[in-house]
Amino acid sequence: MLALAAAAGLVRPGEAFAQQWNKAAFETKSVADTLKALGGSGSTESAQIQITAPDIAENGAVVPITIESGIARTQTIAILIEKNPNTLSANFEIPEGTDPFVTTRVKMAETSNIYAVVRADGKYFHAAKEIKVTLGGCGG
Amino acid sequence: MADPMRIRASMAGDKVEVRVLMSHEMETGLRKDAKGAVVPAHFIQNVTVTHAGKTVLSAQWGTSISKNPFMHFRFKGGKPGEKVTISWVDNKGERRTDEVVISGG
Amino acid sequence: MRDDQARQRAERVFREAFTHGNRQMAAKVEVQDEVQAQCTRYRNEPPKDIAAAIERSQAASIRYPASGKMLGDWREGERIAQDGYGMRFTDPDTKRPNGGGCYNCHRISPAEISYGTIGPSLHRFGALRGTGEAIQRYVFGKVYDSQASTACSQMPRFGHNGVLTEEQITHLVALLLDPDSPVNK
Amino acid sequence: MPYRLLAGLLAAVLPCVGMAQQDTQKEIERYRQLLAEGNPADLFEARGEELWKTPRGPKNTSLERCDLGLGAGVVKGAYAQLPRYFPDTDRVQDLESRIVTCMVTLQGFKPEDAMKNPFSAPGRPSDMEALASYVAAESKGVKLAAPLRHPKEIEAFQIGEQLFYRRAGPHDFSCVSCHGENGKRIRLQELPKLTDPHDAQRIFTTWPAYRVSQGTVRTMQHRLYDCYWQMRHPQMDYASEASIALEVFMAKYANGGEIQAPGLKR
Repeated sequence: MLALAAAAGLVRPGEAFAQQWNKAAFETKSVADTLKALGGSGSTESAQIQITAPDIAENGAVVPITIESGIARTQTIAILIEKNPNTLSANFEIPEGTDPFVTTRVKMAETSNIYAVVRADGKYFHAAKEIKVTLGGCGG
Repeated sequence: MADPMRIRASMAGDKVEVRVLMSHEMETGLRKDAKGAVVPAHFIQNVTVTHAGKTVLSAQWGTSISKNPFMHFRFKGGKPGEKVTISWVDNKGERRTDEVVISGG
Repeated sequence: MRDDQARQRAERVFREAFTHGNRQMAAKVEVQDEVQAQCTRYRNEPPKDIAAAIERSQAASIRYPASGKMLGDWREGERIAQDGYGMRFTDPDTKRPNGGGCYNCHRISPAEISYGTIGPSLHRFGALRGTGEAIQRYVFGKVYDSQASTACSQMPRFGHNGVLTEEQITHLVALLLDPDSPVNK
Repeated sequence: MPYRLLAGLLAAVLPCVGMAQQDTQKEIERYRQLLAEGNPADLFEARGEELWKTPRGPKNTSLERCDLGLGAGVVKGAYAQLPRYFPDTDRVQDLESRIVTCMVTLQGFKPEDAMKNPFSAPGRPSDMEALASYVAAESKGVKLAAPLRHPKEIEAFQIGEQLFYRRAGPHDFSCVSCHGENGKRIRLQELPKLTDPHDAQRIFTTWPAYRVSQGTVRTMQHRLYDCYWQMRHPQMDYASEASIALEVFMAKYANGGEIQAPGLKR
C-alpha cells in the first residue's frame, strides 16, 4: 500500500514542501560539468526532444523557451545555457501524469547554445539550439 | 511579503493547462546598483505545484530565470472546480503559496 | 490659436517642463540655434532659399583635418558606430568618449543584424564609390554636418555640435571606405 | 548587458541580403508572439486593483471614489477618454496626473509625495505603475475617444503639435526624428509614425506596457521621459503640461483604436 502510494507520487505527511536545491549543479560553468552534477555520466543527442524558442531574441533578459520530450518515461527536463556565467538555468521534475512539456523564460548574457537535458528511465538525452541575442533600442 | 501569483488553470481536453506568473526580482547577484555596489542574489529556488494532494510539477531554478517568472505546463487527472496549488521559496527563505480553481475548457 | 501664438505658448510650456533636471542642459535646449529654429518652423521642409542658406552656413562650419588625413581606423569606427553612449542626463562619465550610435539608423557592417532603417543602408558604401580623396571629404563632411548637403536632415551634426571629435569622424570615414572594412567585403 | 558581434554567419548562409532582413524581422515577431501568452503586466494590474481599493494616505481613504472623467467611482472605460479637461482642476489631465489629483484630494497626500516614485527601479516598486496598469486594463477592448472639444483640450493639441516638431539639443532631435515616417526602425525596433492613425491607433493604445528590457510596467509619462532622454534633453518633469500636451496630440491620431493596455514590449 505504501509502495503503491509512493509509486503514484502521493505526498506523504511532512514531505509536501521538503525542498532541495542542487547547489553544486547550479554553480557549474560548463555543459559537461552540469550534466555530471545532475548525476549523468554521459548524454545522447535525441531528435525526440523539441526546443521551441525564437532564433533571435530581441532582449536577452527575457527569452521564451518551451521544451517538449517525446522520450518515454521522461523524469526530468533541465535547461542549460552554455555561455551564461552559470550554465544550469532550471531543472523540472515531471511526475507520471504530467506532460513532458514545460515553458519558461530565461536570461541570456549573450548569443549562445541552449541545451535541453532530459532524464528518462535513468538515462540522459539532450538537444541543443542556438539563440542569437541582439541589441535593441538605441544602445548604451 | 511578495505579491500574489497570477495563476490560470483550465481544461484542455482531458488535461489541465496551467499558466503562472510570479512576482519576483530574480536578482542574479552579478548586477551592480547605481553606486556600483553588487546587488546580492535574490531568486526563487524551488517551485512546487500540487493537485489533490499530489505533486504535479516541481522545479529547481537558478538565477537565470527571468524577472517576474512565467511557467506553463499540463497534467492529467484534474477536473473543473478542483484546486491547483503553487508554492515557491527563494534563497532568502521567503515563500509564497497561491491556489486557483480549475475552470472548464 | 494662430500658429505663431501656438508657437509662443509651446515655447513657454517647453521651458516649464524641465525645471527639476540639469539646469545647464535645460538652458541649452531652451534656446534653439538658427538651423533648429528654421527646421522646426518649416517642419523639416524649408523653402528653397532658406534651405540653400542653411546648407551654405553649415558647409562653411565644417573643419576638415589640418593634417589632411581623413581615413582613420575602421575597427575604431565600428566601435563608435555601435556605441550609443553620451550626452544623455544619465551619462556622467566625462572621460568616456561619446558614441555615434550609427547602427541605430543605418545598416553598415553585414555582421550586425540589429540595425535601424531611418537612414539609408551604408553596406558596401566604399566598394561602390571608391576610396579617393573626394569621397573621403564627402563622408567626413556628411558626418561632421549632414545639413551642409541636406538642409533639415534628421541626421545629427556630429562635428558641428561637438558630439564626435575630428579623430572619431576619421574612424567612421574608414569604416565606410577602407577596403579592409567589413562594410566593403 | 554583454554583447557580441555575430560572426557574419547570416550573410554567409543566406543567399541574399533582403532575405536576411526579412528573416530577422520574422524571428523577432515570433519572439514577441511567444512572450504574449503571459504578460507580467497582469501582476501589476492585480497589485494596482488592490492599491486602488485599499484605504491609504493621511485621510485613510481608498481611490474608489476617484473621478477619472466619467464621474466619481467609474473606472470602467475611463482610460479610453483620457486625456481630457477637468473642471475641478481647470486643466487637461492624463491618466497619471489625474491619479495624482485623486491621491491628493481623496487620500490627503501632498502632491510631491504622490509624485515621488512614478518610475520604479529594481527593488523599489512604483505604486503608479501598478495603479496605471489597473485603470488602463479596465478599458481593454474599448475604443479610444479622447474628447478634444473643450478649448483647453484644443489648445493642448496645438501646443503638443508644436512640441512634436521642435528640434533641440546636441543631436538636433525632435519627436519627428523617429516618429515621422512609416515603416522605419531603430535597431530592430519598429517605430510608429504617430501622425498616421493606422500606426497611432495600434501603438498609443498599448501603453502602459510591460517592458521586458526593464522588467517592469512603464507608463506613458515614462515613455515621454525616456524619449526626451534619448533626445539628449534634460529630465522631463513628471506630469508637466508639455508631456500632457504631447499625449493629447498623439491621442487625436490614435482615437478610434482599441485599448489593449497594458501591452508587452521590448
